[in-house]
Amino acid sequence: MTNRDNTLDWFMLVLRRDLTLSFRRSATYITPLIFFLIVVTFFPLALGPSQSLLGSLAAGIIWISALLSSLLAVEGIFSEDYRDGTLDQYFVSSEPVFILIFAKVLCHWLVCGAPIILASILSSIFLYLPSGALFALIISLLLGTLFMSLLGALGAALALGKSAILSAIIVLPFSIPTLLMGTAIMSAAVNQQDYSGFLSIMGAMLAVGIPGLCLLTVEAILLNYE
Amino acid sequence: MSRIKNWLIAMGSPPHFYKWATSSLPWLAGLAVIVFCVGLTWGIGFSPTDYKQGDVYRIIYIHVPSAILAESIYIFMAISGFISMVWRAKIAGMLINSAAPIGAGFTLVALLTGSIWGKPTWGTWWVWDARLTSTLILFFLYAAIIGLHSSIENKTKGDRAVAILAVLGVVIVPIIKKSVDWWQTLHQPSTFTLTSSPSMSPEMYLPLLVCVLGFYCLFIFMLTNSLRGEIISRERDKSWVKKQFFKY
Amino acid sequence: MLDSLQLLFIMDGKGPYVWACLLILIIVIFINLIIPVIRLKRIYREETLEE
Amino acid sequence: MSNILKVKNLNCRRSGEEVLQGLSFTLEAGKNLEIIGSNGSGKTTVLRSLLGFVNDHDGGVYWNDSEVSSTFQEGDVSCFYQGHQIAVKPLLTTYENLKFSSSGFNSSLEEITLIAKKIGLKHFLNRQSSSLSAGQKKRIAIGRWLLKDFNLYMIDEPFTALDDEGIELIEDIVRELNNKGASFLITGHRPSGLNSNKIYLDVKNDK
Repeated sequence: MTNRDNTLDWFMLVLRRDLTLSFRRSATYITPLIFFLIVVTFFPLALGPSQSLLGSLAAGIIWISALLSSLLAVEGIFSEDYRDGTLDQYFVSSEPVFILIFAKVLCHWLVCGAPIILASILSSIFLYLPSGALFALIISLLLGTLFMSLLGALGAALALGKSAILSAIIVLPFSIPTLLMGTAIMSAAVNQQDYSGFLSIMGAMLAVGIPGLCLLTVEAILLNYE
Repeated sequence: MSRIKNWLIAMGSPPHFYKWATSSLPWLAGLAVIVFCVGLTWGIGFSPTDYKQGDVYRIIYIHVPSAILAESIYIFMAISGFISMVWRAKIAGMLINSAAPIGAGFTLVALLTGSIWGKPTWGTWWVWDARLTSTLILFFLYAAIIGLHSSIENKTKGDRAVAILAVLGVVIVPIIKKSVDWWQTLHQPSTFTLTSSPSMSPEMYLPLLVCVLGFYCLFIFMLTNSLRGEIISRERDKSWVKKQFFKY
Repeated sequence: MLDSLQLLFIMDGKGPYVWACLLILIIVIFINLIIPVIRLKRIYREETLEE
Repeated sequence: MSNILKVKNLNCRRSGEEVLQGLSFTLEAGKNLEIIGSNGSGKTTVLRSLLGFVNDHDGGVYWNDSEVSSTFQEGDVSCFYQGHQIAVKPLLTTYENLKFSSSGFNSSLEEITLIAKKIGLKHFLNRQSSSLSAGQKKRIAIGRWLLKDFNLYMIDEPFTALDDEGIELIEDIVRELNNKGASFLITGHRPSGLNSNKIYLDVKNDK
């Protein structure tokens, strides 16, 4: 049953299904985006509009806002499918659960992480980020938000059927390494130093994280079925 | 007086409004296009050059009408929200839902054009100036309304939830504006504004007026167009839609 | 005539700013106008496909 | 005839409390079994215990004439499960609800159209399910049974929210699938008109 063609079909099916559902309900991709922009706006309101001050804080502000907003929609990755019986049916069918989880994480990242990256370009103008650091910002957020989606899925699986904020609290402590790496890349880029070392550490984290965290998420989901 | 009242009540019913909208859409479109084009051509092509900013000031003919519309559409939404809360008029609820994306669009135009105008004038794309900041917050309010409505599956319930938010917003918006002004003076006493000269010459002022008028006409056209779609998609199972729209 | 058009287009080097603004305006208006039309088309297609 | 499922002396608990004791039955290929009982008698718990969704039970569960007792595992039998929640998404169309289900991803448009015709939803194929009634949504769920050939269908209360026509539809489909050798394990409040063995459960009132 699980030859390679079928597995790919199965992956594409879940991905297409989740993307269709997300696009039908525009709140799923607008909410994290607007949340991100509002949080970014609050910093100048609180700290004052001074260009030099904001410019030096920009990278940190954007990174924190991106982390928080990518966790916003994380609860919905599994909760709806859990409540309406879709997960029951998927688990009884002999298709691999791992693929299901990975497709769902990827969908969350496409719907939630990718718009945030676009918005971060906009907010780098709002916050007077030195323009030389823009590329580093995009590439670090690209890796960082994907990692956050993986972590978020694990949190959502552990807190399945419980309060939405719980999954965020579970995940936030574990996101510290990502935050540190991201800001390290950014400060190196702002000071025009080489940041490829940090970048490869982040890539390595991701390379371990994709299979590792997905497997843990499978375990966590199946916990709800025992 | 009673004729106006009767007309308004009749317009409150979806089939009647749909009929009216279908027959008057071409007229509305024509009017909007004419006034809009006249205003913009006059403003961008024929009004005199500003002695301080040069030609770049011509963005005013796009920026100011958009900003005015951004705020008036919000007020309009709040009024229809109030109507839908008090009289439970179906159309009023749909009006908010149709006006929100248009308002958000004009707010976006106001923000982007303000930002583009800022680049040659201030030397930077974005300044946390009082007017830009409160427009940005207005944009977030629009986004909140659109997001709330799209996340509620029952559209009638969604209308009511959004009406509450719109009414709350119209109370909050002046407070936001005042507090942003206060925040601005707190941080930097000398503010610079885009509209440099306080007294504009009539050659510059008149096309601006026409532009504002044209934008309003355009809004009415866009609103009717979008409300028509909204009505059909909400009432697609009613018999009058089957007869008038699907023709069977 | 052509010269004056060119002058209008360039606007002392500030032309791109003005025309970019106009372009944004037109795009936003166009999107807002086309979405209801697409929606109606979709509904129409759905209903007539049901034969 | 081979046994698809044999259950010997099954005891199930729900949050630590025993809901039923000593359940035994055998289910042959192509035959049906109904578990009938009132609310709280443990019908759902039996199904979920057999599938391993709830692991608070003991007793013998033998799949496909196997000698070893185990809960449902991949590869034992091809099984379709439909719980109380029927997994029909309001934002997806009828077509998408069928296509994107666990059994439908290999089905073509023609096959799905044929199924939609069979369940009486052909006119709603491209319509989002939010505008369908509860009974029509249930019909979509029934349509999923036909997407792939399964050996065993475990259906929790298939007859609720259906009109007489819908009940007839289920009976027709069950008969058709029985002829192909598939078995049904069904729960319900009262016996249905299906040709099946029936087991009656009682609510335990030990208080």
